[in-house]
Amino acid sequence: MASTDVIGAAQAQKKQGKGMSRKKSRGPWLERYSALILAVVLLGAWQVLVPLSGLSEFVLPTPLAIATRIVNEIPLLATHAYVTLFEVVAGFAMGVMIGIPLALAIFYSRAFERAIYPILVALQTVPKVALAPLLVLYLGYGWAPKITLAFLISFFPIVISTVVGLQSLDKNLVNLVRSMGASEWQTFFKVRLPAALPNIFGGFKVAVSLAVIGAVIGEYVAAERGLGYLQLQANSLFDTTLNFATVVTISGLGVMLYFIIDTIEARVTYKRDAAK
Amino acid sequence: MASTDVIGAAQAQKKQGKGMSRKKSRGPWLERYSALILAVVLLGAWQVLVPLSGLSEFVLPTPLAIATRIVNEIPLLATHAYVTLFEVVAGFAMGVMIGIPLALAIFYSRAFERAIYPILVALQTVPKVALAPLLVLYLGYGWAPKITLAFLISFFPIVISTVVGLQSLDKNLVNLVRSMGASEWQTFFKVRLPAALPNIFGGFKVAVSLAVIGAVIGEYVAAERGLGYLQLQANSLFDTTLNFATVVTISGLGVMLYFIIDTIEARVTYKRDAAK
Amino acid sequence: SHSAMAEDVNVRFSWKLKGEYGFFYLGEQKGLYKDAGVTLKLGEGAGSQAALGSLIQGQEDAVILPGIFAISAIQKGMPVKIIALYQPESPIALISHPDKAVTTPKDLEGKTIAHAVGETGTSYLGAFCEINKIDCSKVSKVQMDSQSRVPQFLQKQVDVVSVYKTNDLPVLEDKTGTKFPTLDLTEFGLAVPGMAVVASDDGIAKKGPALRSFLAANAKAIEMTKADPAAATAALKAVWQAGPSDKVVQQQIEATAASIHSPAGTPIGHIDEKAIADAIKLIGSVEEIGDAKPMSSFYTNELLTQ
Amino acid sequence: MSATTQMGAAVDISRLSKIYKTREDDDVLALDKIDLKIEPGSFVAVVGPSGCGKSTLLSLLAGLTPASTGSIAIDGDGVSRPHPKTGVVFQSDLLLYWRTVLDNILLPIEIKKLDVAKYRARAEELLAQVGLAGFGNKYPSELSGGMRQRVAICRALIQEPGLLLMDEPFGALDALTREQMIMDLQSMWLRLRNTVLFITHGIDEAVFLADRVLVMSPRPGRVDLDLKIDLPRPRQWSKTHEDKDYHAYVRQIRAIFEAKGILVAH
Amino acid sequence: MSATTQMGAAVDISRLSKIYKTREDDDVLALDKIDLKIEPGSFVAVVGPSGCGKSTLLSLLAGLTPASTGSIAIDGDGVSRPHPKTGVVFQSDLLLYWRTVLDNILLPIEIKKLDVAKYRARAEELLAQVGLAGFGNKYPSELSGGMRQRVAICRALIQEPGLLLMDEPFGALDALTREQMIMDLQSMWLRLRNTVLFITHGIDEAVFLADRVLVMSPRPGRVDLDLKIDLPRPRQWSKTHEDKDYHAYVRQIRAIFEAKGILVAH
Ligand SMILES: Nc1ncnc2c1ncn2[C@@H]1O[C@H](COP(=O)(O)OP(=O)(O)OP(=O)(O)O)[C@@H](O)[C@H]1O
Ligand SMILES: Nc1ncnc2c1ncn2[C@@H]1O[C@H](COP(=O)(O)OP(=O)(O)OP(=O)(O)O)[C@@H](O)[C@H]1O
Ligand SMILES: [Mg+2]
Ligand SMILES: [Mg+2]
Repeated sequence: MASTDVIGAAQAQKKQGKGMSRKKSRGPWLERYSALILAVVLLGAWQVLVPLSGLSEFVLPTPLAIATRIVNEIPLLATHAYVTLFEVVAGFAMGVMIGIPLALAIFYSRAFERAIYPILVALQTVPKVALAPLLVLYLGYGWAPKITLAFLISFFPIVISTVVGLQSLDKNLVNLVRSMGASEWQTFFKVRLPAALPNIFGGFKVAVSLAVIGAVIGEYVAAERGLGYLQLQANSLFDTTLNFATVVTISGLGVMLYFIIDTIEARVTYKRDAAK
Repeated sequence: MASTDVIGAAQAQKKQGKGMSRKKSRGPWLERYSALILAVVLLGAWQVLVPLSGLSEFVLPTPLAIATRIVNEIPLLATHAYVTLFEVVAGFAMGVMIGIPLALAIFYSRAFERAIYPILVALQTVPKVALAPLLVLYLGYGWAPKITLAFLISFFPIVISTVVGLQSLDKNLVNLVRSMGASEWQTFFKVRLPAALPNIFGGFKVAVSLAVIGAVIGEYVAAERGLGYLQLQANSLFDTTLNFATVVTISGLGVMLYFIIDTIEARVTYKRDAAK
Repeated sequence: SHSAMAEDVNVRFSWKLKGEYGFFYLGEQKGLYKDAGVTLKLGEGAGSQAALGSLIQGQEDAVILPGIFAISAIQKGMPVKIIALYQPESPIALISHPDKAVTTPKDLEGKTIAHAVGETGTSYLGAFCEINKIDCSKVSKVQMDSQSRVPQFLQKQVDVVSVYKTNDLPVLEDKTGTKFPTLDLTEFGLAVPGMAVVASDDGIAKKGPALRSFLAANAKAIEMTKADPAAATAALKAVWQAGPSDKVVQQQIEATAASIHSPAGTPIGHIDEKAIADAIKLIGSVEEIGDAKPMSSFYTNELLTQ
Repeated sequence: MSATTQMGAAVDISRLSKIYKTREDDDVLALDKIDLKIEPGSFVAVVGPSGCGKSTLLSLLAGLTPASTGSIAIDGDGVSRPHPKTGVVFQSDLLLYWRTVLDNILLPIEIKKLDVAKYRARAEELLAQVGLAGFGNKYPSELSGGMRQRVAICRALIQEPGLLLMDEPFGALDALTREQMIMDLQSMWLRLRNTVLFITHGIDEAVFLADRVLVMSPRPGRVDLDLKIDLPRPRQWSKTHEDKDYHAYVRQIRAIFEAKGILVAH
Repeated sequence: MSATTQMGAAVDISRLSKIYKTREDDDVLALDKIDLKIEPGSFVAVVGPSGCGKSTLLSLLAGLTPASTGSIAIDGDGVSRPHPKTGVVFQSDLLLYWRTVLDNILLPIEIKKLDVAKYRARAEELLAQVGLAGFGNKYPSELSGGMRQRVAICRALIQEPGLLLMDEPFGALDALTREQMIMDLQSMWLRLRNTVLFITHGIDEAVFLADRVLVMSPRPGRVDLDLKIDLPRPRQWSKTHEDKDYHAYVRQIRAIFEAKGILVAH
């Protein structure tokens, strides 16, 4: 390393990334636009390969065809997307509100853990479609069955990762706040929760994408609106392009929700810098 | 606390659980059998409530009817269960083998992380049923599409929790082994991996139950065997009892796999005792 | 020998095994396909969409699916053709509970009916109402997935559900021990093309002779099934592990046999141009399809042997 | 002695034992039937070889670990949970990495549900006193080892606890910062007259600060010597270190260690 | 001087600076243009007030943190990654909690891909030497603070490093265990003649052990005094502590601290 001006070198280092053991990144430009670049490359390949591979547009339309369709159908897609979005958010919120207390109960009581885990796993793996007639029977055809499915499929990862997060906490930190006379309630909010946040958010990220799946399945089962319903419609009309346009919208919804959670995470958690 | 004999008290403490701040458990008996007790209570309630609620057996059979049917159909269920089990295990194994390296790449490269996350989330939320015709087309009606679906749906939680696990590692521990001249490879195996194991196993637990869902969806779409296929068959014959017998078998498979993973985890990871 | 020059024909059903497919297995068991110079490979499917997809990608030579779906797909431009239509009318009936029996179209008014997206029985209810001069707005359709329809009906959440007389009804009556009041849609003028054999334009060009042999063997198998439903039952049951009782399977097979017919003087599977034209109209009554394609793009009778 | 209100807590330990269960089932007897009475407002130092049970004793007093047998009372209340009068400086700093230095110091205030705004100035004052003025908004990971330890001390002091338990609080400090801290601790104690249990590995530090030094024996921990330190207060750094009574106390304690064979002659 | 093979590494530091970026963008200049040459086989102690940059210097020498400007060479090789000859005792013990004590000590052996079985006996020996015989199968969480620190020392010593960097290694030890460890460290060094950089907060410890004591100034860290310690070897505990040269060195270093205003007079 040449001996240069201190400040200059410091700035150079700042630009370079954080640690020397980190692979030198090719500048922030690549970093910032990497998602875009990769997406463009993949879509390009798809656009070019579909005709070459002799795939009929009835099986797989080209991205351009899908994009055009999306643009043309924006009002239709938007109407249905709102419905699905609402279901996903409501189901996910239920997952959070029930999953976290459940995780706490599991964390605190071994008997409860033993009793409840098999049931949770069973619930998680039950083919949701099998529950459809029951759900429709008890919850009707409105929001309820879709929200329930979104909830049912999404709360398990929240439970698991919250439990893992709570368990990984250093016992000494709990003792610290206890020694200050903290109630268990305070211990939770001052130490356990902040320390478990990275795990909990990891669970949220998985959960929110599952909630999308759940809501869409719910719409297959009992809906007259929503992207899942639209997809079924398109399918039965052999409108593959609309089908894919819907699928892309559904995925887009998932990606959007993921990044909202990611953004919230960045705001509320303190990330220790992990040495790479 | 009365002043009693040291050893006696110590034994008493041992029986009582680990720390005083822990709620006194009602003995290990309840703990050990809590799952069983809860299951019996729930099934009992179900058995009693179904006739009372006026539910037709076409919507929800009683547990006894399902159990009887399972016993009678053991050979049939077993044949199909083997198929599903194989798909699940293969899909999950793929999820592990691809998910963990992917998590590593994400952990090490911010550009890669930015590029790949949206795609992973999109992949995760794409309604798998929409992919089915494509999968069938390219992968046929054999094992491949089901394993692929089990893989596709299960690898996301593995990626997320591995990344969270890797990120939560104390930087100083990495510096420690680096100072010993550890290669990045060794750093990974000696420190990163062991420290991230609780997270990774948390991811595995979510993943394995999703893999079951994936395989069953695959069987709905493209199968002539497997529990999902059997379920569809039962459904089209309005044989609700067989349908539920199959559903119970599917869940049982999920629960079994979950506990296998749980057992492996207990063997390979060192659990710090978390202060409750 | 035949087998030396036997040609593979891959056939995909649009759904899982059911009594309707019985004749294929009887034909296979009796060697009809082998004798016709065809090595038949039958496979279960998961919906018309997937089946048609693999057909146009050349993975299957023929698919067995409800003709109405094929017509809809062809109208959208899919390069396939119906090469045999075994059920000019899908054998669909609406069933109801005895206490709220629906046996004439008029009875439908004021009732609720289960409906699933893309389901044949109720999609064309509008047309049915029109034909029978009843007020469709008085029938309320309840949307649900196809798997839930019958349980919902049995739980009396809806008054009416549509079933296939060939497959669903025998099973249901056997299961519930009830004789449901039935409204046969075909009797009241609703002709929705049913079981059909569809091949791709490419496939017809390349594998015409094999398909012809296949259809010929089908015709024989159907005749044989009509003559001896019990044998067809046995043949189907041999591959259908999870199937219902022999009695029910035989009822399905008999009902199917009864539903297969063709206009006088034409071979089994003959496609009537009017049936296709009517079907296009039906489709047009529920969705915007634009101008109908020329009739020749929908079907061909060329592969049927007189 | 100053005449502030009597805020020091009384501690009464009787036949206190602690056995740690281990994974290998070779259980460890860390404390063996300890009897100890601490007068309110006294400053007690504990010295003893590494691993003798000092931190264990502290943890029991803090109500964080259950005793195996025997009992502890603080101001007459049996201890089975942390006593509200207690403040603890642990052997490792235990700063919450997601909180700034200031928020770490204010943690006990938050937990006691006191008015945080009111204590902010006091926290800044304490920080300045330990030489960390202006570090309030840093995160623990941006501090050196000794700086972290000082923050942990501030955190324990902000609530002016009636019973202050300190586990080697100056272990990571250089000789001179430590001197400063020792003097500051004495001033605080003279002002508050709270009860202090001060675990240290420095015999001189113990003698300099305490009214009473407890010398613990190697595992299983017992109190080998309970030595009253009779030196005038306030003690001054150079003056006390030149006092021959001071040196006599130090020698007396060393002698015990050496007798126990902890020290190998060189 | 003994005549073992020359295994000590030479260290050459020139114009070394380190600036820490902080979240608040008030960057910290922790080391300011340090120049330093360390002879192979010498024992150098570093003292300085808390937060002056001692650990930072160690981290740079260990190749764990990139320098902001300037360069470090070990045996002539520019350091940009950990040098294979280096062994480090960090300020906190950094034991891997999922490994037993023995496996923690053997970690560097595993990483250097040496025959672990062959070193097991050596590890046990080291453990016994630091007073932890029989603790090999315990987990770190079952040890006291001082015991953990001793394990960390064993871990650094097992590979007999050519350059041993120690950051306040005896900080958590009682006076007597520390005495023992100081003597053991001297013996080891006399036998190996490796290069040792020994950060400590004890001026007496520094003078007792080192050939050379570096006194660092408060932040930004600079070397204020580079003092050669000319006391005969092997040094004996009581004898050296009675030596007046020894006391002169200690006083000289203290004087610097006091002059810098670190110490407030009492
Ligand atoms: N959680 C534990 N499980 C098992 N043994 C333990 C545990 N904690 C401490 N010990 C043992 O109890 C004994 C006393 O430990 P303690 O931490 O009280 O020592 P200490 O006097 O504070 O030592 P130091 O000065 O080194 O901090 C030690 O032998 C230690 O090995
Ligand atoms: N990661 C970091 N980010 C920002 N500032 C840091 C960081 N690490 C250390 N510093 C600052 O650098 C200075 C030197 O820290 P260092 O740890 O080297 O001190 P030290 O001499 O080892 O002190 P001690 O004796 O207390 O351990 C301190 O002022 C500290 O606040
Ligand atoms: Mg201790
Ligand atoms: Mg330091």
